Amino acid sequence: MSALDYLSAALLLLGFIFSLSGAIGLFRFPDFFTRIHASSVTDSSGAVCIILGLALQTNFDLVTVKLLFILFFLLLTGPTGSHALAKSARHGGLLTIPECQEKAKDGVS
Amino acid sequence: MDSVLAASGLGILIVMAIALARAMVAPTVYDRILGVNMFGTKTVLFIATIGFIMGRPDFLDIAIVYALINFIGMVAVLRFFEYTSESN
Amino acid sequence: MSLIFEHFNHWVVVILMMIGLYIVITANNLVKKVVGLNIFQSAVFLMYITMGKVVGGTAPILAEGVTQYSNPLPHVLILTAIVVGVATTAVGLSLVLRIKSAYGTIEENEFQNKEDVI
Amino acid sequence: MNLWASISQDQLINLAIFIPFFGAFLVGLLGKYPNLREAASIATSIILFTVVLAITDNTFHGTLMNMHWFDLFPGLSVSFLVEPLGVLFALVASFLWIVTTIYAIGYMRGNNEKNQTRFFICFALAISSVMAICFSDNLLTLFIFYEVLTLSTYPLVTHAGTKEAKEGGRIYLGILLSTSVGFLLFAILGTYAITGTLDFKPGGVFDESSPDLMVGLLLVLFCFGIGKAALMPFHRWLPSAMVAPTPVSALLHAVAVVKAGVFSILKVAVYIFGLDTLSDLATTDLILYAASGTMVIASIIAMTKDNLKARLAYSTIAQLSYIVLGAMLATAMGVIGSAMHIAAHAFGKITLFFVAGAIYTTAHKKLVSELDGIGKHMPLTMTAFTIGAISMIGLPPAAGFISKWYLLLGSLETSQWVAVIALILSTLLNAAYFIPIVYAAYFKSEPNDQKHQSHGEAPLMILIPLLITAGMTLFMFFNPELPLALAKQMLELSL
Amino acid sequence: MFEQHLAVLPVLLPLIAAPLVVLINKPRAAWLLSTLFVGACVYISFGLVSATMDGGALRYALGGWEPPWGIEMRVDSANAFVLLTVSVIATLVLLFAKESIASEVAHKQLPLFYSAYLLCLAGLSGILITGDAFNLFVFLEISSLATYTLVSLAADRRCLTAAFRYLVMGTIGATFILIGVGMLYMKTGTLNMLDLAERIQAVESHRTINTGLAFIMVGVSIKLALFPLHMWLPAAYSFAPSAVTAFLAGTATKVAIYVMLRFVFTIFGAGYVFEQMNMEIIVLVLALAGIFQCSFVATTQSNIKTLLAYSSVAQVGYIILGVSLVSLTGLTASLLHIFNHALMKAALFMAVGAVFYRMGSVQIIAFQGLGRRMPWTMSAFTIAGLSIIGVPLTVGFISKWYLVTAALEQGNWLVAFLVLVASLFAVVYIGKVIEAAYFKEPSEDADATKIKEVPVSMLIPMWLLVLANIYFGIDTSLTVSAATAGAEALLNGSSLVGGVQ
Amino acid sequence: MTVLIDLILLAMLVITAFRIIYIKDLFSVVMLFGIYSFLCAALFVTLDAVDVAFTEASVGAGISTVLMLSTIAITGRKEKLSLHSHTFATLIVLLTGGALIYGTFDMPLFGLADNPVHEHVAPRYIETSPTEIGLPNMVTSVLASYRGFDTFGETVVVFAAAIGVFSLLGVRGKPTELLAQEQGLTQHKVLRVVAKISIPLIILFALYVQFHGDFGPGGGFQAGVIAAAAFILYALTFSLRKAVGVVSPRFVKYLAPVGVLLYASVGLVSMLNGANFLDYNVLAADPVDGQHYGIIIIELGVGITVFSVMLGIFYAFAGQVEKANVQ
Amino acid sequence: MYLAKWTILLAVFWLLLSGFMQPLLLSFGAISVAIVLLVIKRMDVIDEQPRTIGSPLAALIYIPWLLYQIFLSSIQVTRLIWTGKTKVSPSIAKLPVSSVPENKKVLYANSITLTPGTLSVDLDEEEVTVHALESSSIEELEQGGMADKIAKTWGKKNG
Repeated sequence: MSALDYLSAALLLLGFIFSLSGAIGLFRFPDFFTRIHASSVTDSSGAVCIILGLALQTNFDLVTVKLLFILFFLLLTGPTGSHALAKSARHGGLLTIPECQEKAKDGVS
Repeated sequence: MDSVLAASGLGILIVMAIALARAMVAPTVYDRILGVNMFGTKTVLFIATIGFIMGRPDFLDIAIVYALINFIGMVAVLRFFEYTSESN
Repeated sequence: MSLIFEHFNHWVVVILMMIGLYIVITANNLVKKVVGLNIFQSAVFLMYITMGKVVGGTAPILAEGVTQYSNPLPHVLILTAIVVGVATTAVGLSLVLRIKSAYGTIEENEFQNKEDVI
Repeated sequence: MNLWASISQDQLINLAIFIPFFGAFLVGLLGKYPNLREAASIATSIILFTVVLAITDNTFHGTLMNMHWFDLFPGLSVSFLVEPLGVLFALVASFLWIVTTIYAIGYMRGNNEKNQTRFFICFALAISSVMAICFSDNLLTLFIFYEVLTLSTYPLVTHAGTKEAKEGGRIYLGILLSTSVGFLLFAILGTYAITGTLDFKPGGVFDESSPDLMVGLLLVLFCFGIGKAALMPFHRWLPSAMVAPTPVSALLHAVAVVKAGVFSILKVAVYIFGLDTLSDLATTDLILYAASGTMVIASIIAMTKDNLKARLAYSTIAQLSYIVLGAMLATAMGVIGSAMHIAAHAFGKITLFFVAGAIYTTAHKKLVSELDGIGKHMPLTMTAFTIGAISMIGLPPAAGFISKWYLLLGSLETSQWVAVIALILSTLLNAAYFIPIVYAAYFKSEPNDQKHQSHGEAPLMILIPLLITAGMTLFMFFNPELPLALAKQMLELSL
Repeated sequence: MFEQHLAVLPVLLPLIAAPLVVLINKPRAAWLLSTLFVGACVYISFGLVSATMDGGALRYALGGWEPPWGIEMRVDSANAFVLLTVSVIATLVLLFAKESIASEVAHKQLPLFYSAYLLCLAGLSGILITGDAFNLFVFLEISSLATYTLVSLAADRRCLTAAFRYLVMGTIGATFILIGVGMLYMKTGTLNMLDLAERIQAVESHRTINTGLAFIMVGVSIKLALFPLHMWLPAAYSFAPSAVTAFLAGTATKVAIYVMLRFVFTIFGAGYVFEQMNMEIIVLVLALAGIFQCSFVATTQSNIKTLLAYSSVAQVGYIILGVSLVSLTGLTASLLHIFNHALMKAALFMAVGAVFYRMGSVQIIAFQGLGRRMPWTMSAFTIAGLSIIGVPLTVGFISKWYLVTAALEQGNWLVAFLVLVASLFAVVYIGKVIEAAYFKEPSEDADATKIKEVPVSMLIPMWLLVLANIYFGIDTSLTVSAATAGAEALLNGSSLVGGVQ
Repeated sequence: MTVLIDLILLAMLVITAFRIIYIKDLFSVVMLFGIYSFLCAALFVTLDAVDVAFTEASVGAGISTVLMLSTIAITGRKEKLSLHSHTFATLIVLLTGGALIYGTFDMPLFGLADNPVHEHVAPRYIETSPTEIGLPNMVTSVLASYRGFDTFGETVVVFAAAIGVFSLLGVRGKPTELLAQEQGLTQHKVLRVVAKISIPLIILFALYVQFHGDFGPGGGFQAGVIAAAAFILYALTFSLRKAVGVVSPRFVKYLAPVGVLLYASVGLVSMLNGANFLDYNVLAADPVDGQHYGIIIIELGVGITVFSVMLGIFYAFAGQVEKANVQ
Repeated sequence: MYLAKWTILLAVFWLLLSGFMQPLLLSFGAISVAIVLLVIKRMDVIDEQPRTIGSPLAALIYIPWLLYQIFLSSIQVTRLIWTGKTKVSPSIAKLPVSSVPENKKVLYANSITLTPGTLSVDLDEEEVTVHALESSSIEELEQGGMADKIAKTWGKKNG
């Protein structure tokens, strides 16, 4: 294993940790909007780490380019998707926690 | 190094499984979509990794397709979800 | 024990076929029936692809230093079969849409009742 | 007859079949002009009769005419061969067609029936198929035209179009088709499977190698399969068909349908089984008993019927069984009696039906109980009726006596006591249901409430035919040579 | 040049015509083009029948790759015969469809209709002549997809549910066939039918092959509407446009039966299927049960198309019965009945279509009094109906004769008897219609002035079929010899080896 | 290790399928079906079937899912309670399953190189196709040349589906007939910008797949689907009205048969040159060149047909959705 | 200019994907690029989307910074995930986007999503709605660090 390999392994591990955290976050966070944070943010960083990790395994040729293109595309679409989903959810009537609390207060008063 | 790649492949699989679980059991539909989306992204990574595990990394085109389709699927879900309501 | 591993793929295929068939038969909703059909079909795809695999082989695209390739023929067959599947799905779903506009429902028992009325 | 001499003899068969066929065509074309249409009908029937006479002449001179149409299956053809029994039937049928046509014209016009064109077309088609049946050379041909006959007479039975008529038509078609397809065709195929041939062969086609059990079974299938012979329990169609107009009844009972049935049985008995095989079979007796039973039971039922046509219909069922019985006796006497009876019964029964139709047309009466004193108004008609009744009972001086005589002789010869008893019993029963009608017609006084007003005899078109047939009944008693000669010629062939 | 490609043209012509029709997009021109191409198919089929009559087979390697590496088309006397049936019926129905379909399908959709029709025909021809087990599946799907489309084009909304059910059943059937073919491939490593036949002998008793056989049989049975799997057929036939029903009734199930014959006799071998697996008993019982049950149900129907559809299922039973007898005569009877039943059923459905054209209904009440108003149509119905019953001098009698003879040959008197008895049901259900047509007065609400005979362009194909019913009922030499040759080809496989391109 | 991955994927597949039985919310069913397709595709990759995975991902998870989604947008989300006899279904399913399990016992073991499948026909493809046809991708060689007729049939199947959908739903879509105002997703500014950037890249990628099917996974079919997916994305984010303005349904309708005819014409040309249908050897002086030209053209035919049919089908479905929405 | 940029981008993309330098494939590439350009042109006529792809040089500066932000954000979220939900105090706020160039609003919104603890849930002409895991993140945003960065990188209010 060369130094690049070690670096690559580290990146892969990190990517795995981020990804796993995101997935766990899907279950652990209290409401939809917080869960979207978990998913979106860790998804992106997981993708970055893993793809960079893989890129280090290549001979730095077309394969690397393709990997980077995947990364580019994921970074482009990931947040876009999350944003669109959040927007839809808001339009669909889903409330965030602060809004819920306010509403509850309104109901009381 | 092969074992590292394989391990990370397995790791991604585990994440996929968790996302799958979210997609199957979710409090709201949006959570479900979230799970599906995450599953899709992870599959892209998984496919990319598999190419390296099997020693044929020139199949990354498939991963690209996955990413494209995952995005379009996500958009389609949101688009058509507007029209459907629970009561319908 | 080795038998189980050697046939594991086949058995999963069988289970998937059973699930698909079960959905097709029991589903009352036509869209779900179509989903069931798709699951059923893709199980068959899996069966073909499984038989084409050679352990230790690799995808049948020429590469230097590779001697053992998996069998390309099942892949070709299944490519065709997938296309057939999506064609069937498209026609089936457009039928579903027409049924919805003609009957107002796509639940099998409901439009069956309406058919009796005529 | 010289006219036909110029034509190849074999072509006569085609002529006999196609003349009525084209007659039907002509009738259809002339449908809009009733007079022309009926002239065509009569002309066709007369031409046909002369053709049949020519065939008869040839047959007496020992010429075997045959005609091959086409191979339906490899080795199985639709083909024709003239043999004496067929000639006899053809003669009777073609002669009676003339008479019936004349009668039908009178009857149909007298009763203002609808769809007369269809009627005459189907009538002609039926005759055409009867001719084909007469001359058929093998079972396949026979079966084909047997079915054609059924189908072409179905519209006649249903002619009236009423609910009752349709019901009758359904039963008619139902029983005839189901027996023919279920049993007859099965028997034919069975025969083919066993012997490999379907040709009518003097002396029969079965030999020692044929399994007795199967052959016996086949006999049963044939006899019941030929539903037109109205062997009980497949007789229901005959009374049901009574809803049809009288000329149709005449056609069914005398000219074509039932005769085609018994003719077929006779032909199968003589040319498929052969008298020798037949006498060895266990099932022959079975059929004999069935025929005997049918004779007696049908006669008893006839007694209970007040509707004149229904009574005649049951009488027909009984009389048909005479012929079947004769065939099942499997002796020369029996077969001659049967052949003779085909002719005798034809003339006798057609007279009776004509009379029933005449009464209906003139006096609008259908029931036996209404006929009191009618003899005074329609003396000629009732005389004809009496002659017909005598023939049915089997008394001299009517043709029925001769055939019954042969049958009785045949039964005695083979010591078939059941048959003897049945013959005697049915004779008595026949007398018991015909004599009272004659008696009432002449000697009872008319009921006061409904006098037969001013009506006299039926129109000439109706009267003349029935007088002719009555005359023929008497004539045949005194001159039975022709039918007897034909019957004997047939036996000589097969021995 | 032309002879060289004879074996592939019956598929190619409609396949090329179908996209052309869409491009043209003018109903009349589309019809003309379709008719020309389909007519050419008839011509070619005649050529194929005469070329294979002597027992040889035409082989055509697509792409020039010799089998088993490439796909081959193979025409022997068995499939040439069925092919002829299919193309003749297709042509006649197309003639009939010009008026009939124009009244049932929206004007704008007519080119699409003709295209689907051509695709269906191409699929059916492809199934018939291909020599490759997987290629068969592809063409099966082409024809199925086109059929679903055709069925769903009618105006009655029930055609949609019928088409959907058909789609579900058809897809399951096709997938079952795919599973079966997969299992065969798994054990032999080849897809070419002849090659399969050869290599399957070595692995004959393996459980995988048994299962493959079972799945193929069930799949094909769905497609050909064998008794307990027939439920899709009556609905599909009842609600499809008239011309479509006439076409399908004449061809689709026939082709499926051919597929069964091909698999049983050519690939698996009769010995394996019938002696080792004893399939014939199952098939025999199912065929008989189907004949009786469906004939009976037919008698209770008041919708004449449904009635005839059930009758079709029963007739399929007769054909399968012939197969289950496993003899030359039995197979001949089956092949004969494939042809004969196509003639009569197509004629019947055309007549019903003609009635629908005028009356807008196919309920029995619409038929009342039609004998006088539409004499040509109703007499065509009558004659074709007599043929279904099996009256002599029609083709129905011929096939029944052979079927019963085959049963008797085997000493199977009971079966022979049952076959004959079952045909009595036909008397009932056909008689019902004829009685209504000729002996009942028209129903009150029918507008008598509007009801007249249909256009000649509809009568001509109908009567051509009716005359064929009579002609082939009298002169059987052509059909019987062709069917016998086909049966021989299936049974002894002599045509399987050798042959020229 | 790959075996383990294989097992996990299979297990996930079964669980997903199993879950679909019990979910009554069709929206979720369809999403799970999308996942199912993704899993299948992933499995295909591990089983070396890269071309198939390519197709399954774009078709199963892409087109099929989109079509299903648009269907339930009209027909409603909830599956009502089923009244069917489950015992009957269970019986049939168990019977089928039993038969299949019985069949598996004599099946060749998984993945052995000396299984019959790999011994008879396949070796020729693997050993001689690179020299005979001259392409590294054996799947493309077999698909387009050895079994070119199958692929022709496949193209026709796609075309047949188009005929079916067009005649059932109509080729709707003069822009005037469609919804005038934009709503829903079309207001998502972010989405529109991102889509607008990615669509050209997606189309170019599709064309790349079209022309590089000979060398790597992909080919006409996949390319057609991906290109159609790009326009579908446009329609989803910018409204159907605008998409129809870019590529009109009439154009699509006439393009579909052109692809089929293009394919057929290659065969006809080889017939004119005296060879059998689809024999590419005669298309050029050198057989290998001939093969290459033939394959490129037929792949193009496939691509054109698939692209236009998939887009046409989507137009038909989306048009229905708009129609339902207007009412 | 705009289409020329696209042409170059597409051509580069093709070459990177393909990697083959044979004349046949290159000509295919040319055809493909032409087709795509045609499509872009047609689409631009139909929709009135701002037509820009920006300068690649600026992106090179921006992307590493963005990656760094993503990294920070991930650490934060990961920490929150593993330490439990009690610490989560989600809040929502609307931020003005007037300071951001018109054609970079989308970039801004996406960057917000990618950066620590915040998520853009809505974007219109005037303002962006931001949802945050911790209210402190919002305050950070309000100070306008990111908006400035974008403005600085690409220059103000021009494309």
